[in-house]
Amino acid sequence: MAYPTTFRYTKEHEWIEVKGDTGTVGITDYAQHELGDVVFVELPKAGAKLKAGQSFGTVESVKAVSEIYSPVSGDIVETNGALANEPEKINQDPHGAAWLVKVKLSNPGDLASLMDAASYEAYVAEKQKETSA
Amino acid sequence: MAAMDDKIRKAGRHTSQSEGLIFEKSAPGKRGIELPPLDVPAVDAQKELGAAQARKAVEGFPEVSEIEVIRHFTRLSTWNYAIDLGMYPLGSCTMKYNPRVNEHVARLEGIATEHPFQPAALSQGCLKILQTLQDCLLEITGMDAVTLQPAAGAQGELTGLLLIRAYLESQGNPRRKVLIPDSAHGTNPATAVIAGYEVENIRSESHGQIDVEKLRELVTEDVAALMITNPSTLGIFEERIAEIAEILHSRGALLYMDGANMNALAGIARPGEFGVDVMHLNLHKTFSTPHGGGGPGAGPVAVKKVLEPFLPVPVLVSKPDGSLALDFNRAKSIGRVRAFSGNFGVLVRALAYTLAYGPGIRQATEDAVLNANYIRKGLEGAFDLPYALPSMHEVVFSDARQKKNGVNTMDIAKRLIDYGFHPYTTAFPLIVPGAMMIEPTESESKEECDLFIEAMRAIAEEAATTPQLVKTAPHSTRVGRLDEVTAARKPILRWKPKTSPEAAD
Amino acid sequence: MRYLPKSPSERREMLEAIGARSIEELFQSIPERVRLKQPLHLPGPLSEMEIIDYFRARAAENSVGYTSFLGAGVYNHLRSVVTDALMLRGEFLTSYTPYQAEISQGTLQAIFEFQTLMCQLTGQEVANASMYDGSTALTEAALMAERLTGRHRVVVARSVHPEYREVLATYARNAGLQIDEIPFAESGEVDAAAARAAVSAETAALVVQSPNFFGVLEQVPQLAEIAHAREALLIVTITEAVSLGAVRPPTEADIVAMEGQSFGLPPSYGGPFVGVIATKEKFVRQMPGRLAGQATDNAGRRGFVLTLATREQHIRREKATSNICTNQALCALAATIHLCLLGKEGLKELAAQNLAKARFAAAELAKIPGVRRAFSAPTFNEFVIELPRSVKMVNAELLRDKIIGPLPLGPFYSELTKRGLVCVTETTSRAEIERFAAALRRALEKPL
Amino acid sequence: MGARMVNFGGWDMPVEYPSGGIIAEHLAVRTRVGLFDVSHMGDIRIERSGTPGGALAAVQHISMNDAAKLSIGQAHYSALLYPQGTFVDDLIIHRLAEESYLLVINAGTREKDWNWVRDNVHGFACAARDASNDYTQLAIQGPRAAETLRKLTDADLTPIRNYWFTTGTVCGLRDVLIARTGYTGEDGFEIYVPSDAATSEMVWNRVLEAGKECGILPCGLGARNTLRLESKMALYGHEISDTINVWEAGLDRFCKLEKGDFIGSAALAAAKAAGLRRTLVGLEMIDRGIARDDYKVFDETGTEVGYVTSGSAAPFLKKNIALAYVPPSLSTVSTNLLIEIRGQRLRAQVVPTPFYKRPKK
Repeated sequence: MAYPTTFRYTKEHEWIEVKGDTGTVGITDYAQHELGDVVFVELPKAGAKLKAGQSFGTVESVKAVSEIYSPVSGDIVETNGALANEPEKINQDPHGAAWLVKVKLSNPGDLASLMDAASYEAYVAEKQKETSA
Repeated sequence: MAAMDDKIRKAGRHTSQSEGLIFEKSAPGKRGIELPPLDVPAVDAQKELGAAQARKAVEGFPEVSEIEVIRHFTRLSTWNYAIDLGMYPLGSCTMKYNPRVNEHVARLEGIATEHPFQPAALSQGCLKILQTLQDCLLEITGMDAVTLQPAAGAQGELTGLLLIRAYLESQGNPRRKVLIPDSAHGTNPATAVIAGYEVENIRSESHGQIDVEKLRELVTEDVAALMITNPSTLGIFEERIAEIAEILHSRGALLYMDGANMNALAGIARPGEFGVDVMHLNLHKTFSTPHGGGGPGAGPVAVKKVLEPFLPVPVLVSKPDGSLALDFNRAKSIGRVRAFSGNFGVLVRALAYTLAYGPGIRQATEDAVLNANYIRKGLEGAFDLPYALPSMHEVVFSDARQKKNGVNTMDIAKRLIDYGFHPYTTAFPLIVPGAMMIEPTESESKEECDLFIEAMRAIAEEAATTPQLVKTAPHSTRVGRLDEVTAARKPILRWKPKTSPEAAD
Repeated sequence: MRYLPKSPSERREMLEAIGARSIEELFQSIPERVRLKQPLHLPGPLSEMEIIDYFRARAAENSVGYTSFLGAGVYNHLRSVVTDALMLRGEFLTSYTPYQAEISQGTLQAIFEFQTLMCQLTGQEVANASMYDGSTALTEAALMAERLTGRHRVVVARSVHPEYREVLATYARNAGLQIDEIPFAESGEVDAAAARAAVSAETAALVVQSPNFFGVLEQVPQLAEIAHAREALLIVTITEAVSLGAVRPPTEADIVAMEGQSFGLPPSYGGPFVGVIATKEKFVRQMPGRLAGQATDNAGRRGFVLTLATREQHIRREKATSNICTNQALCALAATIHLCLLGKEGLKELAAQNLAKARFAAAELAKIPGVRRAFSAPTFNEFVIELPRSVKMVNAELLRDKIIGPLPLGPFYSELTKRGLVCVTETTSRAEIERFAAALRRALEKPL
Repeated sequence: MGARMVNFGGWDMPVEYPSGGIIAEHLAVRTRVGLFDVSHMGDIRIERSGTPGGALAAVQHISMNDAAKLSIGQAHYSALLYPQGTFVDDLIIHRLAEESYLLVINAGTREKDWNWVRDNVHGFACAARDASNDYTQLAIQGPRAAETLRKLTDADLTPIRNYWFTTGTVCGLRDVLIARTGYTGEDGFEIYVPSDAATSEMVWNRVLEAGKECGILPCGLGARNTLRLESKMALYGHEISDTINVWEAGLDRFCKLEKGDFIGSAALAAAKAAGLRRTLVGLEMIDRGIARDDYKVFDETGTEVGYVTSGSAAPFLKKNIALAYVPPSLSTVSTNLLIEIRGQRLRAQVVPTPFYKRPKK
């Protein structure tokens, strides 16, 4: 799956797409692939405060749990309720329908430290080498 | 390849009768127990308890006869694999023979029937059993004091860390961190956190041993203890264990040992003599008490003298008159980790086991190590051995070779089922990708070990020639691989009756 | 040695195959100086007969031949030989935790049935595959409430089993959980006013026991209202599970933490027992302990698996909901078999008999001059009596008549000296009750 | 040549030669060297015509192994499949040049295969033709095959690895294709010489001549069959057919789903998910008796569970062996089974396969 160029990416495999002062956050195709079949997603309620680099929820597969780290600081304005009943969406459409939260950025500067699509793809390629080695 | 005689080999097939849920057999008016007639005047619950408190009926409870209950659970039982059926080589679980006499004595009138609150004068038998077991465990571990209260290994771990915390507090500083090797059991980090400590992982060096130089750097004033398993989960003895203890002690930290692998040491070496300060034992492993499909267990904790004042209450004491009693007033105690006197029934079984061997327990250890090394030899060449150091009671292979054909450790484990064996432990320890952790225990005959080796080699062959056959295993069981994903996404955790229990009240 | 299936020659053959000259060679990785030089000083080896004799001798030093009126969290109830016969099947007794579902369907289905029975019994929506015992179940329930609410205080009734509270305290100390205790009223019930005052916006849960340590039934709906008013959870713990055959289940509770020993498990000097946590479906992912769930295989057949395993220590490691590893599967199996035997009617009759016998006993004892019921609220099969003198002294007298008397409450509650907790179950005969009453009367007539 | 002939796929083929007989021929190949006239095998050429990559695309589409992995001068075992994942035929694919492939197919299915290939490469930028009549194929098989052939060719045989080939002068004939392939489980070569009777007979005799001191024997179909059976090599109409799929036949490792869609791939992916219904196992008779094609197989309880695909006495192993389809639940090594042989149920046991493995040098 291609990594949208309009997104920014974290080393922990989250993506964020910013429109105006609001960002939509999800996990990358690589992340969902590593996790396998996702069975449960735990997200904070709207209104919760996020801090860049801090865990704000978990994604569970049958045999693994993984923390979700916030790419930016800000307040959650909306969470994706659909995932409660259809966690499998994360496997099917990680960069689209399976977005996790929408955040109102408190410090747009956070974005500077994130990777663009090209460098993230390179980063992932590295990772895959390690695991296959 | 096996000699072409028609010798009966291990059953490949697990045939069994079908059986629904007990609730699906229920019909009004049937029952499996009858009570003697009431010999006092009956009372009206509605009146005695008040309409608000009285319950009309327990809806959704089965109504079945005695023979139906017998058949139901007997049929269910035939769907289980068990030590009684064959080798159960689960690494780090020590699935050894569970002697039947242990079950018998635990059920004796006067043993099973005793109440924890009955007067000490009427409990001398129970207390002597506890005392004798304590003495045996101390002799085997070389420690100074022990509590039998923890209900299982994991609770023993917690008790041990709480003791360490209490001791360090009494020294003025509980400290912040507990060091845990990357090869440790999952319970270790979980326990450390519940005991209020931060976990810092310490990597193993290339041979699978603790990196002593790294340890030297990591042990600071902040470190409360190092939690190790010895022999490690790789089945390898920490050769520099004394040095490791030395480093910790020199910085005021303690050495905690997870006794999960004591089956490799009993009668051979005593943790108390290689620097361990606190350790727990799993009586359901080394001391043969039955796993029973997942418990009950017992996790006694043995300590050095300095930690004794902090042991959970009550502790066993002997009175001037020579009688035994429980002492509840211990100022420094960490308190209770469980109500009453621990899993007494399990302790009884463990003592029966120890008495059966006496000093001969060394022979059991020798046979366990002999079996592990025999199997290691038999499988070398067929499977990849990631750590070459000598094995003790268990050996860890990896699926590296079979991976090339897309066959992983879980597939091989499942295929073992078709060969009439329980799988080994898969994917643990975490530091071995695709781990195959094999612990035969002393309870396996040479013939059973040979059959196991033969089966594993046959599977290695299949993995190379017909991987699909291995990847879709098991083929011989009642049910095939179950859809765990759907089970987790849309959990069904109970049977539901037509009317909910609430409706009945 | 009879447990070891090897002949000396087989041992030699195996050593040769390995290429080792001696068994010692296999232990060479253990530094010489820590290797034991002399054999261990252990009693034994004993033959099977000697082992049985040893434990018979110990049994004889216990309370055989005495009639006991002790309860307080450990109860003497009828047990069917059928339960033992089934529990002793090797396929149940000697199998491991059912991680390999294909060859563990027996244990898994039994657990699923256990979970169902516990839900029906407690009026909750989900129940786990069991915990160590009631005291650890209560503790885990409190920690679960802490996780669910993000609050760090629990309000605990003093009428909760004292040893359960001790266990909770031990765990709470390091979990950053603060415990506020609230008193009991004249009636023996929780002091509702005190509860209302104690439960605050920082309270994770209100913890009560019903029937409580004094045998008194709590008014669960009212207590739930008090807890929920502050968005705290209500945890109800139950030590006498048979009560649920006669007493309305605590459906309003958010978490039920129960001891299941009353269902087919012997007192066994305090264990092993079987703890239960039952709760609402919406809380299941914060519930500790194993869970069996229904699943289907590739051929569409019904089967069962351990599910939601990601909550457990072997996956989450330091992030686990609990460090619990074993459950008490075999004890849970015993309880399941026992409840299947009893069935709907049997459980109801069992509870009714307990109630009737306890009432009869209470009435008989009340006839004795100086003896009175301590609390006024309704009770199940346990009740507190107040005596004109120390319960300990009276009990010493009763022992002469081979009777183990009421549990003295003084050691647990300084204000409750001269009070004793009496327990009467279906196993206590009318004759024994009358013998107890007569003996107590004589004991009290004795001049000090 | 005075051999005993049978009709095989429209060809008169020698079963055995008077000089030897099946057992002697079989042992010659296992221990020395044997010569097979396999001119009946079919040959199909697929070459690029038009846009580059056309030939490869066509081969990828019609065969299950990954031809993209083939270097020039390399060959591999593969199969042609029906859309339902069952076999049209198995074959060996040689990559002769950048865009030129030689497919060697069975005699018995020659016409069917050719028609099927022709129809299915239709639409690809390639030209396919039936080249069967261009060649006579001779197989020189056995530990001393190289030694024998070396005397007749200028080509350096040593660097040719298993399933690789070269071209060189053989018996004075230029540009002869020399492939280190075979159907016996032994080291050996298959050479492709012009098909006119005179030439092939000349080569045949020269090889026999050259092989004399190696103890060469001319070998017939009989030995060819027992040799391939000992090495668990599939034969169309027995282990593989239009009703047996790749997983059942245990040919997983020659089937590369990951290479992308090809005829049968979708069905095979589905079959993978559905799980195995039957699997091919090796059997060794415990009781005295020889299992033959289509004999019924029973489990110990007497239930019919499968059938034999090939069976014979194994001259080299000196055992009676067979291949059979049984449910996976009965596939574990040392499982006891019963085979009905002329009304009698005789005991056999599952053994690891291949029955015979060439000793590693």
